[in-house]
Amino acid sequence: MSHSNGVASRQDVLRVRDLSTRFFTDEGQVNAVESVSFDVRDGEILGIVGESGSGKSVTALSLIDLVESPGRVTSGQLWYRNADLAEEFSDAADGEFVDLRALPTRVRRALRGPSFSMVFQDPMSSFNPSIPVGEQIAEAVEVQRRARANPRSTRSRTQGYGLGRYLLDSVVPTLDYTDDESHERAVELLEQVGIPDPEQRAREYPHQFSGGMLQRAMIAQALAGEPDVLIADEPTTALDVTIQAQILNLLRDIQEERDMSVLMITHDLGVIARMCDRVCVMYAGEVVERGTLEDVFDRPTHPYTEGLLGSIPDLDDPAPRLQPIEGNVPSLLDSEMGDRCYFADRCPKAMTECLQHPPEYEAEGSAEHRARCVLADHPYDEREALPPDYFEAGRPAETGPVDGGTDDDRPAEEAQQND
Amino acid sequence: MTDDPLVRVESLQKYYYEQDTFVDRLLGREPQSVKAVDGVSFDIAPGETLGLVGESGCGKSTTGETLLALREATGGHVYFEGEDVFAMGDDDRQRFRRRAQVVFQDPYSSLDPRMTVGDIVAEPLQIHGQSDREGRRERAKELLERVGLSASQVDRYPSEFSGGQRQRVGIARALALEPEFVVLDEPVSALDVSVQAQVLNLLEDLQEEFGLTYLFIAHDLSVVRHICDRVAVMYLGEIVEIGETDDIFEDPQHPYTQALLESVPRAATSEHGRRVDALAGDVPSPRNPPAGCHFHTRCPYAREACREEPPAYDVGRNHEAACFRLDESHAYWESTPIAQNAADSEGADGVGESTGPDESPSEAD
Amino acid sequence: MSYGRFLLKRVLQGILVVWGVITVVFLLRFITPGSPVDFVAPQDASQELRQRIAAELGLNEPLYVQYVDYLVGLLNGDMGYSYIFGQEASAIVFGKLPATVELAVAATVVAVVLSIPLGVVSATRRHQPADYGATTFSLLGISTPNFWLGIMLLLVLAVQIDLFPVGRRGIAFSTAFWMLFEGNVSGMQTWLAHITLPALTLGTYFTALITRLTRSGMLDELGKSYVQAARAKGIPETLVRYRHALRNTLIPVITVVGLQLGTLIGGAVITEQVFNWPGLGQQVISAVNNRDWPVLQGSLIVIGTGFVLVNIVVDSLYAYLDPRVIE
Amino acid sequence: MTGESVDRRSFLKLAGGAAATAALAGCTGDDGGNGSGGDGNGTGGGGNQSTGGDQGTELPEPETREEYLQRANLLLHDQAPWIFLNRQYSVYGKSNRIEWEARRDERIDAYEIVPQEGTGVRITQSQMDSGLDPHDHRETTTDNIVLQSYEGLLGRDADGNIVEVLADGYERVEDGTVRFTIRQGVTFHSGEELTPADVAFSINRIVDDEVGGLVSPQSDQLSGVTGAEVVDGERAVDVSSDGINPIVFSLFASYCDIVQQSWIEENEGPFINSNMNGTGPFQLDSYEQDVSVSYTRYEDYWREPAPAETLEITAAGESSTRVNQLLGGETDIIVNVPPQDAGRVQENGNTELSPVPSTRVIYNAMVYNAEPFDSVEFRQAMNYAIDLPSIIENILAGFADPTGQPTLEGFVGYNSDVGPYESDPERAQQLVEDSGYAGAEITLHTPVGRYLGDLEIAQAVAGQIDELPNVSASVRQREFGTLAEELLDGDISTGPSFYLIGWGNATFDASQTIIPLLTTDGALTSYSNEEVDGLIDQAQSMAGEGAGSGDESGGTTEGGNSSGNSSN
Amino acid sequence: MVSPRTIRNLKREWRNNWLAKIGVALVVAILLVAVFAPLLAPYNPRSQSLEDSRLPPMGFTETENSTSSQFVNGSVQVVSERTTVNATWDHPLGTNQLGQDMLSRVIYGARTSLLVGALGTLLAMLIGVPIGLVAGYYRGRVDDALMRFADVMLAFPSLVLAVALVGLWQQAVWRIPDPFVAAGLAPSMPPDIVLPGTVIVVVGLVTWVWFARVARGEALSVREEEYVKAARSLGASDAFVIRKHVLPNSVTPILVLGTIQVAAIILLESALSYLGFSGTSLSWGFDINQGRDYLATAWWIATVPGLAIVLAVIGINLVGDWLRDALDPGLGGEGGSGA
Repeated sequence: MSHSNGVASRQDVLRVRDLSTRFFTDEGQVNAVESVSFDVRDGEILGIVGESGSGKSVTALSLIDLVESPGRVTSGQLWYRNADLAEEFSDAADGEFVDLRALPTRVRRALRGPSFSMVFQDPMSSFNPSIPVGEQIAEAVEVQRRARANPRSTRSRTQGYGLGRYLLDSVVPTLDYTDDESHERAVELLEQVGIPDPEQRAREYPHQFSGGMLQRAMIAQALAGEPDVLIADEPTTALDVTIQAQILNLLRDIQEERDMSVLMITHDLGVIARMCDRVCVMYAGEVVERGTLEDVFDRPTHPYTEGLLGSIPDLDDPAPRLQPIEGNVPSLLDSEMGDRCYFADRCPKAMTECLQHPPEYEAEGSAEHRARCVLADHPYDEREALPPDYFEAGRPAETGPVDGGTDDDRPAEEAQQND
Repeated sequence: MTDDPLVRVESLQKYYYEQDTFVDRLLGREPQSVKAVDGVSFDIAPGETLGLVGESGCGKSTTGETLLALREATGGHVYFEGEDVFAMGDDDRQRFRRRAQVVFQDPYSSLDPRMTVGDIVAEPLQIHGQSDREGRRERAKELLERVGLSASQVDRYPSEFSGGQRQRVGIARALALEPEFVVLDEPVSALDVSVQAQVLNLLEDLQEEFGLTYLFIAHDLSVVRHICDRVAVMYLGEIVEIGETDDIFEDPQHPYTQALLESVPRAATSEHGRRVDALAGDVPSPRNPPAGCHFHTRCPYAREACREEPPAYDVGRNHEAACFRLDESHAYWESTPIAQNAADSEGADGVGESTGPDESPSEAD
Repeated sequence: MSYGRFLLKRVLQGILVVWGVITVVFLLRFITPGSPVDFVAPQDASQELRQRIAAELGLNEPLYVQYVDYLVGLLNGDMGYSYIFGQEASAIVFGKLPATVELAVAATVVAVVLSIPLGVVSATRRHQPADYGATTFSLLGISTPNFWLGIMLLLVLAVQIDLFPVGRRGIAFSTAFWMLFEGNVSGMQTWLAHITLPALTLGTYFTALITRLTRSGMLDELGKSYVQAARAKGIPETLVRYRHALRNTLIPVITVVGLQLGTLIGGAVITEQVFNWPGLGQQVISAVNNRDWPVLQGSLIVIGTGFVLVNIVVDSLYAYLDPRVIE
Repeated sequence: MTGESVDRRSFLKLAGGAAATAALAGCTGDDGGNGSGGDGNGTGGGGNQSTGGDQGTELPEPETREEYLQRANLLLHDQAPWIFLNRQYSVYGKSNRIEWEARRDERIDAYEIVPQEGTGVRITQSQMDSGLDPHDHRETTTDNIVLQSYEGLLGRDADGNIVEVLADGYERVEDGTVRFTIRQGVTFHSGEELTPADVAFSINRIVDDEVGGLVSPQSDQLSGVTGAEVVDGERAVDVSSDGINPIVFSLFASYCDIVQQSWIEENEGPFINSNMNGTGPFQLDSYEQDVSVSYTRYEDYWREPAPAETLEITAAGESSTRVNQLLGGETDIIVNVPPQDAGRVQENGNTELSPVPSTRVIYNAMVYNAEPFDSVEFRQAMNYAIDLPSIIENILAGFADPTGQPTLEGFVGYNSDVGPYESDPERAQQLVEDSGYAGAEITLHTPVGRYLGDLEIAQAVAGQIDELPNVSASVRQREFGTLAEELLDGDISTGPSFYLIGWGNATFDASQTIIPLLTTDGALTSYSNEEVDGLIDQAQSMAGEGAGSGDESGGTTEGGNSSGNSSN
Repeated sequence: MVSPRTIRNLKREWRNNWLAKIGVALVVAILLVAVFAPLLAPYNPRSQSLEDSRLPPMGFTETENSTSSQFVNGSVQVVSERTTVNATWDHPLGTNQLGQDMLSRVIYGARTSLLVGALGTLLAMLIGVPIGLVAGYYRGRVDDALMRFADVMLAFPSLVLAVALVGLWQQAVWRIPDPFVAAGLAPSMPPDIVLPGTVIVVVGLVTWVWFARVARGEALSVREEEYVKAARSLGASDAFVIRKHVLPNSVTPILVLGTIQVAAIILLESALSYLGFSGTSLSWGFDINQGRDYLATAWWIATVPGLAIVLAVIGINLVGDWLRDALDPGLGGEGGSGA
């Protein structure tokens, strides 16, 4: 399979540059996403892989401006290819690309649906439990329909939805916001994602669906606006393997059919391997390594990537012993992140120079391959190695705040995902 | 492995009853049974690790808890060194409790947040009558050291530990009474990959050091492959296939096992673009499992015969699977295939409850 | 389970609870010092006469016979005879019921109309003046004894500035309503003038409570992933708030309100006392003071049954709003 | 009583055996008298009390019924079975829309009310009726509602004088029998004419448990009356009594409403309790139990129809509510204006105050056989401990008169030589020491809102007693209903031993206060003293001069005869 | 029992929430006032001085139409005079109709309110928590029966039931010697703390249901926690599990509810006192009841104790909010049975 050739020729649809997202919590500033850069291209599947707390979900939310207080995107640009917008907002434009962060919120929000849409990890909590599934999908269709009919007015999208209706609607579930046409479209979408008997299921409530079916419905909902980029945040994590296989098949089919771009976020290297053309590996809020699938899986440069691959038991080969990464996932608290390579404390190949924060180096492999590790630049030098107990010397071993796993200290990631 | 089994499970059954309140009775309603575990049998030899694998809701955790008598079985027997666990008196039951332990899945809920890890690890000693507080504390420190934590952390609270560390505490607690048999109920599924590997290694080391026997419950096939000697695959409360790990993984007999293995994405470039013939439909509800072979609604090979009677398997040391296709002379071969479409919608019918975690519904609402 | 079955089950449960209520009320008499005869017989009654009265009251029967008699009586709408008023207890109790219902409904209307918008505004304009205002109001509202509030309202609005009448019910709502049909609005005006202060007094605690619940519920809901998902699919914020979040906020609010109805009725007792409102609450107090057992028991049963009934309605509404409940 | 001297022997002879003990009791009173120094009384009572204290034997022997009653009052003053408090005033507030004079007996006769604007009259009481059956209650509040529609044989004018109502003549036929002639042309609201049979039925319904489907709580209001029957061939009814019954006309002037026999017999209790069919000036228009009663004028009334065309009676338990209703023009007459609001009513241009001394005495009963009240010294100490003038001035704003005996001024049997106890805390403290109950803790039970300033009075009393270093006192609020039940249940030991209560005596005769409250067998008694019992027995066996002040008719003369008979 | 995390949360919420500070300040102030009442009160709250009755609080001057009657020549005459009554520093909050010092009464009223609130809540907890824990832990039939009974209790509004019970039962009063008076520190103060026993018992009886419900809910969820399963797998008895795991882990919401309930019971007690069902006259509700008749002429008699109630209840509610926000037991305001 030599898909990497095809990939290289594709055009970027989204260029993320130096994106940083921070959470300002009571404990201090949490650097959930730090200077992340990557590109999403037309018709490809880009994977972002990382463990919990690595910042992958926050990255996704940052793209569609869904980071909530106390979090905020603090810097970086999101260049989105859209000729119309580039023309209208020439100040924020660079050729066909326009910097989403420089657009008015109103405009940016209007991109949700027709430009970007998202599939969340837990379908059960991502549907409103008290509204029928079909109605929720129809709602997504309706919003886009109204937006298309009158693209400049946000008000049109709430038309016919006056103050009195708010209260009434909160008590009486009404179909008034959406019309029949949207409903038909919703049923159609449900059918497209392989839900049997869609007419009937459209009238049912989320709790009457199984996880797999609901994830299909979520995908249908995400398709309502015919998005350019579909962001799938751990779309299969909550599902069983057999169902996961169904969903992955479905995603791939849909992607191919519509030639969409998909941003696939997962912690499962297997899913990445099966689905993605290119991969970003995240650790402690940073992209530590990125490149084509082959670059990352076959020629891992960063010791973290290496360790990750070594930690997974192989289904086809019962290796006698796993090679785990020692230590724990780090804290993302600004105050506790030194200006060093964040992986140095767990890295078997940590050297003195790792106490400086490394830049992204080009790594061997395809032209795309980058790694935020000095090893990409020059090989490991044992003489420079840090003493094994270097990071434990200062404080007692494995104390609470050091590891990112304690339940208070995971505000950023935990809010968005549970694995 | 020719010794007598340490644990022998015979036709274990665990049904839950729903709609079983006074008012329901008044309405003349039959309590609805949920067949979480529906006749499961297997042996575990001393020193071996038996993997119990299956998707959520298949009853694997319930099996684990029921065989430890944490839940009351509705049928069947469990013999521990030949002694019927369910028939034990209080003293015997207490002795059994010393020898059979469990490690749970969720590192957050398995440790009492209001106790120090020292107290948590020493709790088994307290329950089993060691009243000397200092002694318990010393033992707790030892155990913490043994599972890779520092003895100085004995007075910390679980919230100060990461998931992996908590799981180590849970393991230390299970080891406190020096058991022979440990049920590992998805011990690594809540952990990140890098930490998961650490814990798996620890479990292997401990088994070797203390000669432990494990029942390893998991949904992650690659972990099972890595750590287990033998594997039993469960589907809807029944075991569909059981055998040596290598046999199962290299030569799966049951269509369900085959599909399961087929579905798992491998972390290798060769996986890219691989198209999986995914099983159709969802797992039917255990409230109303399909007649005959429970799997027939999703089985690509299902025929009419599968609807009629449930296939059986032998419990032995060999590779066994509960499927008519293994019997070349079975009537199965003569009956008509079932169209998958039909099966698909049938499967979708009772999906209501199949998405929850492995926990089965409560005994009464 | 279907909605119908759910209702049936809920009603059956309700009947069980009402039966429990009746039993507790029945037993109340036996854990209270003093013989009912004392409250019926003339003071100089001879022992013989007292015996006769006891027999008439059925007090000489074994407990279970009295119990069964009482139950059978209730089924026939007979709550016993009030010797104090020389009336059937049921006539007295049901005669007083409309005034209390009127007051409770008016207070609930006040509470609902004021509290939900307040709570929503408070939650959506967090840390803005509107929020602080609503929060302060609701804190005061749940912390103020309503009888005192009533007295203060009377002092200011009825005594100092003569805006409202000082007490009594004025006119029954039903009468005012029929007058309206005859084109006479004065009845309605009278009714409104008389009920405003009591309804405000009684409604304040509830307004405050629901405001708090709505605010915190709304904040909760707005933090949930389905809200994020709704935003992600491009739904405008107003729709997200009202069509999605508010609806799910109200579901638990409804339950709590149902549970807190007891507080409302309890509040009605004392509000009636403050405003000289001739309802069940005043009746309970006077029945306690007069040891008018049939009326006391009847009132308690009617109040308890009313609570159960309203909760059945609330639960049905809940199940209608949130179909998960039925499962 | 002054000037006459009767020797001890004849006193003993008159009073019978009981007197011996009475003398002993007198001796006990002696000590108290000495301790008190003998000058603790108000208007002119000092000398007398000191005399009484020194020698009971020196007192002249009573000769008339009135003197016996006066003697009883003197004795009771000395024995202090109560803390003597005050005569209650009925303080009404009325709007200038109406013309009306308040009566002394707490009754509001709407017939006397003349509206100046409009035709309707509204009255607000403290509470509503307990059912409209005129024979099935005994509270003033219910009377005020029922008596707009029902009438008795005799009645009283505003000053308490007996007047004829449904009877147009009455006389004592013999010792135990009196005869009423029944007025002609009186019709019930049902339209049917009043007959003597109705009258006899009404009387029997009260006094006889078997008649009229009712055990009437009013039977003791007609105490002594045993039954009534129609006089053959005459429009008259004979009422027979047990014994001489000297105050029988007084009783009938205050009690016994006349109902229509057929109407009562044809209807059930609940109906009778929610409907009225009397002969009075107002007929029932609508009845909302415990809320309001509306009437319209009865046009066929046997006198002139009432000036007011409509009448509505409602109730408000809180006195401030009543005052505010009056001030807000929501009602025309209110009862029990509290002293603190008197100014508001008086100074408001549209309303005025209408106070009148009532027939009710407010007192604190001290149960004679309960510790520490079984000591005369202790009881007297309680009277000395309080500052009655201050209470009357500060709490009641002067809307009350102080008392020193059970009987109110102007009543038959009132002893004008006996005044109130004087405030003397030191003597009180000493008396408590003498009583041997130093350090006693006592609790005063009081109803709330029943009498003018009742709770405040009780609190003041308890507070002042509490100031004594050797007694501690507290107040316990009680609902009147329950308190009254405890007191009326005929068992002195079930109720509290120290309580505030008021007693209205509409008969203007001392016996109707002393008999129920202070004799051994009294319905509401807290006291037992053979001497008192003896004096009262004696009084009741004589026909006194005057049951009721200004009692003009048969009572006096007949009484004279029977007096002679009974002394035999 | 209290994990460092709990303390951390409390501290964090404390830092961010100035309302919590106000609440704690109020509660501490009221507690101090209640405890040291005999030392703080300027007068014996029961001692009367009829001459000084109805003095207004500082800052107010009352013009009074004092009307009295005089019996002259057998008829009653009403005499009116207009007097001005000035406040004095002797009675900063004025006096009531009996000339009792309002400040002293408010100070002593705090004792009654807090004691009834605390003891009533304690009793309700002692009844409700075990019932709730047992129901939640055992579930099934036991739960069914206990919760149906709780439903029955819930169907009676607590105030109505309390009125019925207090009204029907004998008023029992508990007297505790006041330690300050006993020690001779405040000789002129009332020698006993008077506790309305019946009221305390009754408020406990009518509010335990809330504790049962919360404890049950907690037990239901805690029993599903894996550490409970772990303890059972170790052979721990039910009693051990309930004592060592279920109770400690249910404590937080129970405490939060307890706090809120103290406020609710203070309101309930004041309502009962207002209705006249009180065992002691040193109670805020009692004073409001007294003041009711003086609204037009001496508004402070009802107003001052009412404000005291509002302040106390606000303080406790704020503390409750603080605890709930910090510990987040998810009560969402369900608890409480305010009057």
